[in-house]
Amino acid sequence: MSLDVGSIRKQFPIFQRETSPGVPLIYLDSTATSQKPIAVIEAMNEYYRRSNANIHRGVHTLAEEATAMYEGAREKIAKFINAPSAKQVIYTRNTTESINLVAYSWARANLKAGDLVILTEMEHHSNLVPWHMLQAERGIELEFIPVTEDGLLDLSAYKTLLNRTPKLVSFTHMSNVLGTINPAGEIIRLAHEAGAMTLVDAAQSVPHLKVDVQALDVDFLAFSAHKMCGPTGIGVLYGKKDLLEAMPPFLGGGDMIKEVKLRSFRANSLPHKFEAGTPAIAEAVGFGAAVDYLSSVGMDAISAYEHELTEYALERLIEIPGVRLFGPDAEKKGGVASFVLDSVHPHDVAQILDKGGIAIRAGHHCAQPLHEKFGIPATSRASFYLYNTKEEVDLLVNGIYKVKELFG
Amino acid sequence: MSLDVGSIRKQFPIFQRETSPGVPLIYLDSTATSQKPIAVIEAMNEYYRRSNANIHRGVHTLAEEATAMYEGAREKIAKFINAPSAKQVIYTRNTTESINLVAYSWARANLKAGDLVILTEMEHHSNLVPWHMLQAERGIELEFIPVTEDGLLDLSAYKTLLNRTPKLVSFTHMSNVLGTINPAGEIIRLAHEAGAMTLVDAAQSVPHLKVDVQALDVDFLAFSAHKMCGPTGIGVLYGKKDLLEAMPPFLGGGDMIKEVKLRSFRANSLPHKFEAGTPAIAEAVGFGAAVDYLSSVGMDAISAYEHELTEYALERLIEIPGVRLFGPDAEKKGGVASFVLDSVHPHDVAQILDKGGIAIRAGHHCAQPLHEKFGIPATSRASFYLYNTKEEVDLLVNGIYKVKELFG
Amino acid sequence: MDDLYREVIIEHYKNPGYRGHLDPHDIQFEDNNPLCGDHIEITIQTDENEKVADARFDGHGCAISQASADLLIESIIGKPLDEVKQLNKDHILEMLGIELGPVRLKCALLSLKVLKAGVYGLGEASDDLVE
Amino acid sequence: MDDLYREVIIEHYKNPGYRGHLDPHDIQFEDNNPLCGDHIEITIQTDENEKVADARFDGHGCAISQASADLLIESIIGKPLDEVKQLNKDHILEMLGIELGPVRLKCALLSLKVLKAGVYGLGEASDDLVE
Ligand SMILES: Cc1ncc(COP(=O)(O)O)c(C=O)c1O
Ligand SMILES: Cc1ncc(COP(=O)(O)O)c(C=O)c1O
Repeated sequence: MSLDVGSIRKQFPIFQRETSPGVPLIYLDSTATSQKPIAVIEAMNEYYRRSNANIHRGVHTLAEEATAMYEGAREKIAKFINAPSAKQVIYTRNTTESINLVAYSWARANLKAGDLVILTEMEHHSNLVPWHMLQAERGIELEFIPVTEDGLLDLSAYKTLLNRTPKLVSFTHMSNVLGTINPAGEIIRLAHEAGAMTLVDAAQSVPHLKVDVQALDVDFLAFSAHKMCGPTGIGVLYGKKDLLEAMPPFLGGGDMIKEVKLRSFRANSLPHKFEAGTPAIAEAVGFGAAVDYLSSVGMDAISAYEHELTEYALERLIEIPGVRLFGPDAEKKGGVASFVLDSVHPHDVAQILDKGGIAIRAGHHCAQPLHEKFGIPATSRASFYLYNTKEEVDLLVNGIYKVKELFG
Repeated sequence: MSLDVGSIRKQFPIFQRETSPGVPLIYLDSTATSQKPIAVIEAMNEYYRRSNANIHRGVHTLAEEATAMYEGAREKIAKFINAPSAKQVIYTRNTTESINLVAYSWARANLKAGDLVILTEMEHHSNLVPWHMLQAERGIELEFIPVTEDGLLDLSAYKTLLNRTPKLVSFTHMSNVLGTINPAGEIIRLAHEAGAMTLVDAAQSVPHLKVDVQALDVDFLAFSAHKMCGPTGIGVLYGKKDLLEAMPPFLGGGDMIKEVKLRSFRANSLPHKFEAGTPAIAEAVGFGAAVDYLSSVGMDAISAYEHELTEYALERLIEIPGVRLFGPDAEKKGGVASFVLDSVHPHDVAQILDKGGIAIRAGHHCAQPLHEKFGIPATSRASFYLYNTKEEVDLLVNGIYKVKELFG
Repeated sequence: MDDLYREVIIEHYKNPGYRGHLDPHDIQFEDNNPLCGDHIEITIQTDENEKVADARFDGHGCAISQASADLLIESIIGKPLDEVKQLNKDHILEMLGIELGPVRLKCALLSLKVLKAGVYGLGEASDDLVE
Repeated sequence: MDDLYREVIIEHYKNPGYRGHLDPHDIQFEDNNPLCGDHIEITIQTDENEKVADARFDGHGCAISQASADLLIESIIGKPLDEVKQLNKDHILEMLGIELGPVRLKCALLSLKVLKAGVYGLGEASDDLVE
């Protein structure tokens, strides 16, 4: 393992806390949201203490500093995903709003009744509900790339669906339940060959893998800061320039305009066209610091370390009698281990583990259709990030044995 | 003056800063965004250091703490505006998104071609552009309550407009340029008598006045945390319960659902129906702390102090030869002084003042139509909040004399 | 751990006394907790005095939701419907004897919500019933 | 204060040497800065060697935008159009001799943007021209 996890953990103040007296925190819920390093917390702190001002239209020192910090973060994020230009990085609240932006602006301008959008059976609700809404409103059609028993996308079924000339293929880069890392490059290439646009839900990939939007040739890509060591309240929609430029605005208001008359307006240029009102300024600054932090550790090192940890976790978990794991082998997945345990309900598993300071998530993880597919209402999910350790995996396994005992 | 401004200023770390060596900050731009007291900065800090987790669906300790903090802040905010229930407080990014939410959800479900929406000539772009967009999409009609020469709404013209049975009257409670405090209660009462719904843009009023949504009997009310000592990235839409319940969802995704199937969903109950995806959790916590802070100082005391300060500022400014002030007398306005100075462009005024550490704003302040009405492209605007002093007003006045000298 | 999963909960979860379905019944209602898929159905037979003559619950879910349902049914048999209508969340929490966070509270209160919606004869169960 | 509003700026703002409008002209373009309402029009007469024979600017706005325009016009007279096409923001900043934040930079570069859009014969002026 090339990561110095000991010193990484020291960067995260939360690991000094105990969940109850004498019980240290074992945080295995980074897929829901990650913890924040001191550099991110301090960047926002410092922003509020020294430079806080509204941006863009101010000529005073604070406004200029705030603008430079806000736009500087955009440059960093653009570089992090290898976007050709920072203008193609639109700040949103989160992955969910990014996808909705595409659904409201691009899709309503480009899709009509009968047009096909391809999704997958492993989508997060954020990449389902916006399309359900558009289906109800517009009569678009939805089809789903099936998930196989071992948690992979069925690409041959996908190829068959492509014969129906979809207008958009929108899919998750990495499943937040199965951990499956989908072959995004190939899915996008095939979509383009069939004449479809592509949207990648990168909520789980950008935090954990090196993602290069130009190498992927993806049309739209959405992710959230809070899952990648950054603050809540900010996310990104990346888009190809010509697409973003051709799209109508989404929210109307200050900053997204070039000119406003009493009865009409002209929209601003990118990226401002899509950023209406006072944005999440401190959060952008924190996002920039998060990207700096992840870059300084190194995304390849993070992926490799998580892979090793996941491999170990899956090995240990599968040993436990009564544990059923979901998703593919460690080879094909990120740091997520979802499981059910005999007849113990995941809520009970999670709550008993919590008594031991172990934070995992239980439920449908905003992927109800996927759970329905596997015939279960809920799973328990442990997930890993750069600050987790094998010792924590061992504690998780011990905890699960205790659950079994209690319910035995 | 009943405020102890000296000790209030000590609560705001930014006032320790100098804009350049030896030049302390004189912040007169709170209408754009307010500064943050230590209690707000620390609340978020503490959240990230101790309790950070994703909310609602988590059963572990951190998730429960985070959920309690996020929902607890909602209760505080509801109390602050006297909302009947915290369920009627929807978190958004800012005032702008709150207004867009009404325009997308309520208005698209309730307005058809030819339906009339009444706005005013003093609206911020945030309360113009969403309606321009709806006009273009739906063919609704827009009319505007005129602004008089002394910066007041022409209520007799409003009454005439009401004869045309508008569906919605949407107006600013307090102008961010003129400072005018509009008679919101009366405007709403008249609108209701004419059968119209009402939306109040309270971006400038909730931070500076005691606002009681039940006393106003307003249907929708929008405001932003960042203008009231709170963080960026969060705002609120308040709405009457029956209206919010009848409205279709706006953004689709996690948390706003009760149930998701592969091809359909059922929306969640209030307030979650309108909060899709991971929300601005830390920001809600900070917002709650801001409301606590303002309440501890007392909104009535804040209003009274600002009034005294504004009265003084207007007196001093009007003495300066070549200064033309906009808006009504101090009696009818909040802490905003917008002016032009001879033929010196506001950008030059602002930039030269900035050299002396004085931060004011110059431009159209996102109210271009209002500026057009007054026949000027831009104004200089000094604005005041609880932490400003008469000494700062004196420094502003001295600064303006220096500008005159340089351009004289 | 013991304070959270008190013996009474594990016991009622593993060996419920009132699991079942009454046919015929005078009152029937069911609902689920979308957060976790917990499901509860309650059936009630009433007598001529508007009292609960007999009752059963059915469904599946976590220990908290199932134990709460069993305890709740046990506690209402013989009670006047008017009294059942007054039951609130404290009733459940007292019987469980533990503290619960907001998510688990939903599990614990599902059966009460179902019960009250049924007794009131509502079309849909609302969280307001148990607040 | 002097470093920001150097004498040269105040001087060119108060007494511009190249304010006006050429008629006839070979190139004309105008645009405004929506942030502050600044407006600049530039008219150019070219000679047979594709050089700037004469030029003028017109418009209104802040000292920075108007002084920049005057300095810019002064600097291009006699220059080949090909050379004018290569001008970038450093050219303006050198002439002004001050540092500018992002907002004021837009004021300073408005005339260059208008000039380049005109010389390139574009339909619309884009910020990309001066980056
Ligand atoms: C009157 C008024 N309305 C709306 C807004 C928009 O607020 P925000 O930028 O926080 O969305 C502002 C802030 O500038 C304002 O002053
Ligand atoms: C795969 C995936 N997509 C989308 C989302 C939604 O992200 P957010 O809640 O930040 O909008 C998540 C997070 O839970 C996710 O895991």
